[in-house]
Amino acid sequence: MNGITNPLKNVDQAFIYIIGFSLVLLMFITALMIVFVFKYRRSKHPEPSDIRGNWLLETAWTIIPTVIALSMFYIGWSAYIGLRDVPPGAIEIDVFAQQFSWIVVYPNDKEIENEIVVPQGKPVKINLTSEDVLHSLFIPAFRVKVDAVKGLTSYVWFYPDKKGEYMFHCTEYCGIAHSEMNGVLRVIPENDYEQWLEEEE
Amino acid sequence: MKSSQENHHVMEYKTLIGILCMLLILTAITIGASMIDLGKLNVWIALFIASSKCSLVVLFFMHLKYENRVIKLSFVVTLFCVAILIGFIFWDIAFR
Amino acid sequence: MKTTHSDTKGSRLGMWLFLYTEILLFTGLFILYAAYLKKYPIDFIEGGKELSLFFGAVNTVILLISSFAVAASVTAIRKQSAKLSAGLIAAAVMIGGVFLFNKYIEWGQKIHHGIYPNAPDLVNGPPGKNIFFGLYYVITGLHGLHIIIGMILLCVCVFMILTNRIHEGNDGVLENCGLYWHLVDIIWIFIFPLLYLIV
Amino acid sequence: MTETDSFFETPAPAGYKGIWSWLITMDHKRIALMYLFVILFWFFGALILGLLIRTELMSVGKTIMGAQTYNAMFTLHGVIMIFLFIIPAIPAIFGNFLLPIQIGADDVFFPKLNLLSWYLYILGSIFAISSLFFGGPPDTGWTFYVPFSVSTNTNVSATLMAAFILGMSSMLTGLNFITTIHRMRVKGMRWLQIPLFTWSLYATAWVQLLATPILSITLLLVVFERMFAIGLFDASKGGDPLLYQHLFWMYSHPAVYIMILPGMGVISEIIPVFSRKSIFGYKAIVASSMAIAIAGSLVWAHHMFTSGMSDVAVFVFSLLTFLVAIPSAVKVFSWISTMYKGSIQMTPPLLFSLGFIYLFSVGGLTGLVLGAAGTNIHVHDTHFVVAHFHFVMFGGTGFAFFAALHFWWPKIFGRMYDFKRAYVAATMITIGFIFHYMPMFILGIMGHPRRYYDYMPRFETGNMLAGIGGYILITGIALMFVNLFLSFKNKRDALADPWGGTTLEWSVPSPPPLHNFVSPPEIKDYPYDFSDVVKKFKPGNIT
Repeated sequence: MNGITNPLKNVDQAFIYIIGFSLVLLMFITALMIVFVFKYRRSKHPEPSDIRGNWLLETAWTIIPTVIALSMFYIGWSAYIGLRDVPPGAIEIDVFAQQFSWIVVYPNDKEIENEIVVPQGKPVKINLTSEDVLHSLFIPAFRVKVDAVKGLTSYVWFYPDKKGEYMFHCTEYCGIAHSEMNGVLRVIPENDYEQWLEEEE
Repeated sequence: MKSSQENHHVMEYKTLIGILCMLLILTAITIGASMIDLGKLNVWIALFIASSKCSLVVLFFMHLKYENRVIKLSFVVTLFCVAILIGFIFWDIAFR
Repeated sequence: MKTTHSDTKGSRLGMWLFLYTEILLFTGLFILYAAYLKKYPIDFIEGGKELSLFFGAVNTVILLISSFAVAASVTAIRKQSAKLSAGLIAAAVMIGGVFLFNKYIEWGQKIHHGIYPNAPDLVNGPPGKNIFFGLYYVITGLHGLHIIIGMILLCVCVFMILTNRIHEGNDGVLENCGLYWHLVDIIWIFIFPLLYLIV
Repeated sequence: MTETDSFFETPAPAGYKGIWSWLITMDHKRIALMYLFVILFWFFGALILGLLIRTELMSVGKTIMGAQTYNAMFTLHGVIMIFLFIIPAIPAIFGNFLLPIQIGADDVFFPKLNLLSWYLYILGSIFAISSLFFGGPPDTGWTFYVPFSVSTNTNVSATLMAAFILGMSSMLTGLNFITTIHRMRVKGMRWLQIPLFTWSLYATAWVQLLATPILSITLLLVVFERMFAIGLFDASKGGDPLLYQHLFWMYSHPAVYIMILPGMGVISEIIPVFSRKSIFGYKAIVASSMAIAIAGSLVWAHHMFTSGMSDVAVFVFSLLTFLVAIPSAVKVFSWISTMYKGSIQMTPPLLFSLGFIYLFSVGGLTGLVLGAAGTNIHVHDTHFVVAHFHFVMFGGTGFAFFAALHFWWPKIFGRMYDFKRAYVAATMITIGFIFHYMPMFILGIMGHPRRYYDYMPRFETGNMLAGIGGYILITGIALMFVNLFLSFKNKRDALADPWGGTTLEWSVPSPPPLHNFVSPPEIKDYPYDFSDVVKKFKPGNIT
């Protein structure tokens, strides 16, 4: 499919990597804790040993987590790069956030509200800005999110490779109707898209 | 009551006047430097002179030079903290 | 009974710690200054030119002198000349008053020329200029507030010297108030070039 | 009246009776109890607010309140929990009470300042409540993000001033602690003989001192912005809203460590005592406290990965964030190793501590998901974040606070509580907690944004579960406090050293006398040397 890798795959892999490692570590810690509490309970083990530290062990458990943490950072960062590097030829759509709706403007000045329509199989870049307070555009299905700030244009890009309807939300608290500031992202076949783009409202 | 005689350093008037003169001279220099347009360098020169003046005040007027290690060290830590806060914000604004 | 400790080293440490918080307080403003200077270098230079170099320079000089006076008064009290010490502090307070008077005139002139927060000239003018004067008012205003607090502290010191509650051997209060006054001076040492001398 | 009479029986300052012997007292123990009293009041208030929020979310659409009320409630819940409960809880109550005793001093260095801090706390509280009655409670969220906090019509200024004043109170407490630790250690106590709880307070105090002023000035600027429309953060006047976020998190991220470090200190005291074994890696724990304090101040912008700041900043702050994880991990490993080959006695404080280790680990590990740039984007500002920081703040600091209450209750009040009820309460709290917050992780990954009054029907099951968990949690907390307060009725006097502790507070009577130490305390070479305790308590039994 025209050589574009969908960045969301890397994001999901990063999730699996980090959460997987964390679960293993958590189970290890919890198991040790429970075993110790039972094995060394006072009725069974009245004489404690006097161990005050172990240089080797302490060094090991400083260095190993550092390595793991850095690997997590690296995987997270490469997933992030994927979300930021817009492939050439992306469709650019301008979105203006305001209390409490999204105004979506297409290159041919077609304007719609609370709805983004994009063609299937083409990368899409959304340029986002705000008309008033902070907002944030969140499309869970594509793992993207960016704040809308007045006086600053930010962007997200995503690769809609499947047809369908996806929700998008405002995720930066913006006032009383913050939770109603949602919209629908429709991914439609490219031919339908061209036709739709030319339609008058 | 513990006595408070823990070796108070007494700055001589002469030293203080000397410091004041240096401060005034530095003030004159910084005003003079601002008359010459050196572009971005101006800000750095101004900051350098201000830091020198600040050091004089801190070291002599505020007796930091004669203070114990704790105060000296913590003052440096504070300056370091200030530098980090001002510096790190440029990770964002310089690359936006 | 609880021992009433007169550990001047300790109270001086406490004072220094307090001064650190003051330094960090102004750091917040200097961060904003740095960030906006980066964003609006031209407007900041324009703004700086509108400030009166005369008032800025005079205030710098007199604050330095007052700082000297306070430092000298600590020396005086340690050399057991309480009267001289009180006199020097009183002089520092008066200089503080002159500083505030200058500030008052300066602010007055600015406001008279239509430069004050949310003034139409500023709001409709270049954005950087509005920011510059916004910072100018906040920074100098907060600094002025510190001058007032410092003056009150120094007045207390004069009173305590004259009533012999500060004397040679018990000058912790004077020293700590002096530290505060020097800090206010230091902050001005940075404010002056950043606001008035920027080119 | 003798020297060994407890501080309850000895009015300070002498001659005053009743309420006045409290309100103008400069005794650190009395001030600690006054803090306990008001902090618990606020804790209960904010708990109820939290419960109401979750009740509202239990079903789709309006359940019990309107959107504006809901927004005000989560704001107040956040402000109260953070500024009035978590930040002062452990330092102001247990720090005030125990820090001087642990280092063998008779009070903090500036007793008057200590009292002033308490009054500032009260003044801050008054400001916080006043917004309820004048101009409507704030609806900005505890983060007060501009420009919304500037443009909203509710009384945000009062709350901002409250946070400003509370910041001063916390700053002065920190100042006091640092000076006390430097100047008032009993003769002969070297730095590496200071107990770990005091060490953690020392690290915390530096963060309080150096980070809080940044918040003060930031909040002040927002107040100015509201009053004079200066425009420093207003994009239409040239301001940059992102700078507010930078300044805000410069304090508020380090504040997370102000909240958690004392909690870690508490756990570092409790685990060795009930394992009857020296803490594993004393120096490493001290070093990690300081490392957390320093590194924690360098990572503030990881709250801003989606804010539109530069990618370079994302890189730097994400990298640094992962480095902060290391010292926390070191602590967890040290605590667990302390139990290895110990002689472990199960008690309520230990049970809470084990709960702390588990829940804090979950919180810390999910923090890695948030620290990694790629995954952060998806879960930022969703329920995932809500769950994460509640695991750290409530599962961490909250549990440490409960553990500290149970650990030092006999010391402070000289009364022992009932263990069985305490176990039941601790179990209920833990189970309720997990039920309450675990679903939120799932909801967050599914894409449920936070601060949402209403949501998609597919999120309903998770929210319902969370709500039920919340009720279990709060019942457990109620039971726990009832049990603690019942100890006053039981009249079971606690011994000076009911657990077999080694730090100095266990060498003074329970409750301690006014001047803490009747005779100068004896300093051990190593603060966690249990060899004497093992001999003394053979066979171990608790009164």
